[in-house]
Amino acid sequence: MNIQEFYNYFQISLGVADVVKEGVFLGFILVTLGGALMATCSTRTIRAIFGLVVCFVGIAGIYYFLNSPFVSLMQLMIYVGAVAITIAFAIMLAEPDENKRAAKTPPLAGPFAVLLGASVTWALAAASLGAKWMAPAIVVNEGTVTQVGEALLTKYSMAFELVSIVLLLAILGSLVVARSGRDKEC
Amino acid sequence: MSSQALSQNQEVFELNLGPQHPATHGVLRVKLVMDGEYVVDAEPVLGYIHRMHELMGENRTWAQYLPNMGRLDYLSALSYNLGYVELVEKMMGIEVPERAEYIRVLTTELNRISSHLLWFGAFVLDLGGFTPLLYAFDDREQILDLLESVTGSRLTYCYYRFGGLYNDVDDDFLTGCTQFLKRLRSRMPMYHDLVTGNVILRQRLVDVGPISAEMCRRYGATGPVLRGSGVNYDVRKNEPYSIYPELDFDVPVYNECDSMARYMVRMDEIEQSMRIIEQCIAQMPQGDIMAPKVPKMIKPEVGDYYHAVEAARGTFGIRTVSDGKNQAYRMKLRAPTFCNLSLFQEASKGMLLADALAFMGSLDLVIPEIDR
Amino acid sequence: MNKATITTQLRALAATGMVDEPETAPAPVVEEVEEGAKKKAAPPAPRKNGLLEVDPARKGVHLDVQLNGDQVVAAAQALDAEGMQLEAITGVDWINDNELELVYDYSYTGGEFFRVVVRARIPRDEPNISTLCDVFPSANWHERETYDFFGINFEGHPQLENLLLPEDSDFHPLLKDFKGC
Amino acid sequence: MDINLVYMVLFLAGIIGFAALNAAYLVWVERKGAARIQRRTGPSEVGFAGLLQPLADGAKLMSKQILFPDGIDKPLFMLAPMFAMIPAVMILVTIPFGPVGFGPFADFMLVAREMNIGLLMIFAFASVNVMALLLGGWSSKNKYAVISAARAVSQDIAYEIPMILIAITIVMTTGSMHLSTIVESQAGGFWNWNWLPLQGNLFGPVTFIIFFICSLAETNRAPFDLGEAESELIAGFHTEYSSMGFGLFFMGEYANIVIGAALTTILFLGGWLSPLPASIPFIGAPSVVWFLLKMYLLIWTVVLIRWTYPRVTLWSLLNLAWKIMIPFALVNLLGSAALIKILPMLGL
Amino acid sequence: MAGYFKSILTGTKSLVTGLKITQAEFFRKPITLQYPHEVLVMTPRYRGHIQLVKNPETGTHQCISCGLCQKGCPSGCITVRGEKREGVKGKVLVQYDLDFTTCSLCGQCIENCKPGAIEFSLEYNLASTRKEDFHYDLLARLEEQK
Amino acid sequence: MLALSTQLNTYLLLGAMLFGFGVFGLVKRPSLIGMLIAAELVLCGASVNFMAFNHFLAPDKTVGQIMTLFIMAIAAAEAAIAMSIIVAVYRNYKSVETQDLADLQG
Repeated sequence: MNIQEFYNYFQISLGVADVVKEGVFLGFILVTLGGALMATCSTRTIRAIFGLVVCFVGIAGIYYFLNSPFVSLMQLMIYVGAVAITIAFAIMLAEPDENKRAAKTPPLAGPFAVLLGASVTWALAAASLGAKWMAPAIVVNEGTVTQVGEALLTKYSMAFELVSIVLLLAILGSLVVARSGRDKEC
Repeated sequence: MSSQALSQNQEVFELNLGPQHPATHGVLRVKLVMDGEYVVDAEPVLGYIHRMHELMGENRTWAQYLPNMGRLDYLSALSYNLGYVELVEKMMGIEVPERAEYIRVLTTELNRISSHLLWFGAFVLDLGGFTPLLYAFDDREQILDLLESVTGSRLTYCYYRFGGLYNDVDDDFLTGCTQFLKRLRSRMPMYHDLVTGNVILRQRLVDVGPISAEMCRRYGATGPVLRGSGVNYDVRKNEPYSIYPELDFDVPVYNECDSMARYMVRMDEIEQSMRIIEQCIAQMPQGDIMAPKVPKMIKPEVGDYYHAVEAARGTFGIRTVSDGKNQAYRMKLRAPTFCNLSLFQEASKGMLLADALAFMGSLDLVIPEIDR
Repeated sequence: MNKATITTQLRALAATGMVDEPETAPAPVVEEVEEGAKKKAAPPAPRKNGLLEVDPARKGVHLDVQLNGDQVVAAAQALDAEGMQLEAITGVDWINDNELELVYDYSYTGGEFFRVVVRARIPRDEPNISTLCDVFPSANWHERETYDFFGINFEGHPQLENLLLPEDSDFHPLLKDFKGC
Repeated sequence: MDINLVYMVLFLAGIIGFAALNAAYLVWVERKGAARIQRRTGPSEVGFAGLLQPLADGAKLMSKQILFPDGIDKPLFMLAPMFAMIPAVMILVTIPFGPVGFGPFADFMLVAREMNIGLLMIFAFASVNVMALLLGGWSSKNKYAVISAARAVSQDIAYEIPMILIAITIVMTTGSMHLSTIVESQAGGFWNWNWLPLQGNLFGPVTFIIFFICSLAETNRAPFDLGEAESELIAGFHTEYSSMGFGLFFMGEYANIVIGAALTTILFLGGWLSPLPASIPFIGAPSVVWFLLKMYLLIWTVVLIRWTYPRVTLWSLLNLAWKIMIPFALVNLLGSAALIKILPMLGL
Repeated sequence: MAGYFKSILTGTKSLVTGLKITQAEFFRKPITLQYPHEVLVMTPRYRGHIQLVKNPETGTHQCISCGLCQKGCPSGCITVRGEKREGVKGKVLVQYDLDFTTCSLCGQCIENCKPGAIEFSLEYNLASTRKEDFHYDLLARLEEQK
Repeated sequence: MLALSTQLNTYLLLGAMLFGFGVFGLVKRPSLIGMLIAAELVLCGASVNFMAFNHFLAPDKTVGQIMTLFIMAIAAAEAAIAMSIIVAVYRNYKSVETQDLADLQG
């Protein structure tokens, strides 16, 4: 019995799979939004970071549903493994005690922020939902990992190189900025 | 500088290392002020197991005070026993038979080896290596078995008496010693291969925790700490007592002043102690083990006396003031690690936490002795 | 380290601080002891300032110097200049004379066997003496310990807190009138 | 996306069971092995040769009270151990353990759900694992835990770089991130495995050693256990954890060891392939037994290393990564890339 | 540059040496004693708590209740009480208590004892959760020995 | 049944909401770090939109993915630089609260 027979043996075509799939999708959306809410609204910075991580994980799931596991995994690796950790490090270095952080927010910032955020959301949603999107007439490729890789090295090689230069400069720049003013050389 | 003043200038936080901490080998507390991983200030806080041994010395007879000596530095108790009985013998003018002297030196050196072995294991444990500790314990157990067969106890020995010994050694013990030396000689290369040569260990010890000879002098550091700083000073050689002048041994001295030098001094001292023991076994005369005339009641002449011996951790000195009674008027115990630890605060400034702990391990602390 | 220099310096120091007539130096210490032994249990009378060269095989030290309380720093500086190290500081409570004695043990670790003990007596009612911390940093802990046990106040000490006893203890166990707690 | 539910669920259960069993019995192996290295007996009372000891320990651990110290961030404190365990399970899902190799199901691949970018998946989830240490250490409100978290994170980030660089070299020579393909490309006896420099991988054995050391560092194992350096930081990021919180961290650690060893096996030691040519009957057949054999051999090396060496300091650890491993990995990457171009030109 | 590679090589060599040693030790026999299953024989000089010596002829102790052991004890853990009885020369021992919790096993009592009435026992596996269990009535223990 | 995962609007709405959360956080957060976190959300919102269009509308399905990858790279660079600035600012002003940094506006 090879693996395909095994698959077929257990194949269930009752639509249960779809329900589960939708459930998982809904779960990812909730995780994303909940994480975003936590990232913006919690008073403790550590929780904000945690919310951000949760949000990133949710988005990674969403990408998976958008049929691009590669980007989904890159999302995990770069956002969770690098960006979130970097921010966490920034907090460790720059905010040793969180206790003193009280309601320093200016009094109008809260309502104003809610208003602004809501209106931006509404505008964007209205714009994108209201528009008539046309499905593509032809599909050139399916966007598999191989195709992405080929595109990166042919069509977008210039952008690719530029991004690598940007990253290099970012590393150098952050080194320079972070080291200046540190008296103890080590 | 107080920690408050510090924290205004620097990003610092306080960390309490101890009194219950795996690296302090006892109840020592170190108040650390840290800047990230760097130690800004490290203030040892003592006294968690202070037992006022000095006051006990003032309300016990000279003989009754003897067991206290095993409770100071429980790892090399016999050195302390030796220092105390020699002090009393000095005061009373008691001549000790030669056989007793040889046995005293033999057992003291055995005890020194066991102390250094335990230090070796515990030090490597401080650095994160667990296995050498148990290998060292294996060898140390042999010493403890040997000493137990003579003294009856395994750790807090009370074996020497004014004018001699509690009891004589037999041939079994001497052959046991010879066998043990043979065994340890075959084990030492293994220790050096496993630990001394290890590149990780060398990285952690070489150039870590430098103490200059001048710093040792200003802080009164003695023992392997001093000898690791290039000062050739050993009470056994420089202020000879007992039969050490008749024995041929070297004093290992290293000029690097770092933790590795202190490590090497102790490892070499094990070799030298083995040489001493061999000579003791070879030269041991027959005869009595107690001086013929030891006064029943010890009542030293009025005056004050000082005697120092080389314990495993440095110079152990006793200063006593006698008022002619059967109890001391004042008994001052000068503990070597007390002084050795006092330089920790200055020497550890600016070190990494891990290095500071390695450095602390290289000082070979025994807390009951510091707290007395 | 030069033994002769140390002896001369300390002798001069002891001589300048003398209030009474100088002790005939070198006073044979054995006599003093014998005298004390005759009286049996009576504690020895307070010594006068001066320098004694004693037998190290019997006493464990080479020089026994008694100074005034305000001269210990000068003595420490002289010994420091000669490369001696401070081994211990302790006190002795001479309650019958109503005095506290400070004992400073010095030794030489450079090779030769040489030990010096410096003593100073201070009144029991105002136990004040200046600190040696500026000369020998090792004095810091020794003085704190002596402060613990005897309540001697070391003037100028950077951190005169209890070292071995609990932080909140207000007793000094090695004073002879200490009755337990 | 055809999700075969039953298959998935069965295998997920299998993987979690495998992880838990491995964690439990690797503890036994570790304790027993350490004991024998140190001339002791080790666990011997519960069951034959102490074989039931892990179960007893687990039962004890579960019956313990969960302590929440004052001032902790409770939700994060509770979530952190799960963050340590979940990525490990997710990675195990994608690791192919090879065909059974014998019996009626000889060709049946033991893998839950292999992705064609499995290698990337492993690294992606491994980087999530770091968050667990960070959150656990930080939410504990314990200075030792915070120092430990900072150490563990900087260490993990530093060692991810050479690890990924070497993995990329392997991907380059193989031309795929599909783990099965990587294994199959090494077929034909042990001289074809990636740990020998016969396949365009410039410093074969060196990269193998570097990768292995990196996997040690990534899993916070001795001598790189700076995160829980017990003589400095007591227990590091899990100082404040008790009961199953601690248990999950513990299981996560051992699951990570399994993953590290499995990954090294796949990338360098030919996975489930026999070291002998497949033409030899029975022994030459690829089988999960070979995989487990290689994996546990590596795990034993990990255990042996832990009980042999002292711990490195943070600085020498980072120096090792930045001054030795990353240069080597980079040179290896460039050299291998050149080789891949040059070898076909020479007609090899 | 040569030093760089040399240090890497020597370092690796030292690490391999270490691994060889531990792996070799792994195959050797354990040296520990499985305590409750196997027990050690104590050396004759082992210092357990003190006990009264049984005179093989009379079957009783030899204590003359002089109290020298009590006086000599540094930690005052011995209580000896003897009383005058008619027809018996000297004092008769009626109580010999040892507070083992404070005993430091120094052996002063045994050295002070002129008739040699006390000795160290060889008992080492003493454990209890109660302090009172270590207040020994040595006379009663001597009875139990019979 | 309602198949959310196959409809473009779900993703667009999600992207818009993430963007909104980001803007909300940018205004509300009093500290630099909070603003950095919010900025990451804004970027994520944009990425989700790219990916959604890529999946549903693009003829060449690599474009959106590559765009998202570039956004990730930029986000990583941004985070690194922002972190170094935060550390530098903190070292000089002992605070990362935007209110305390008014003197930066010099």
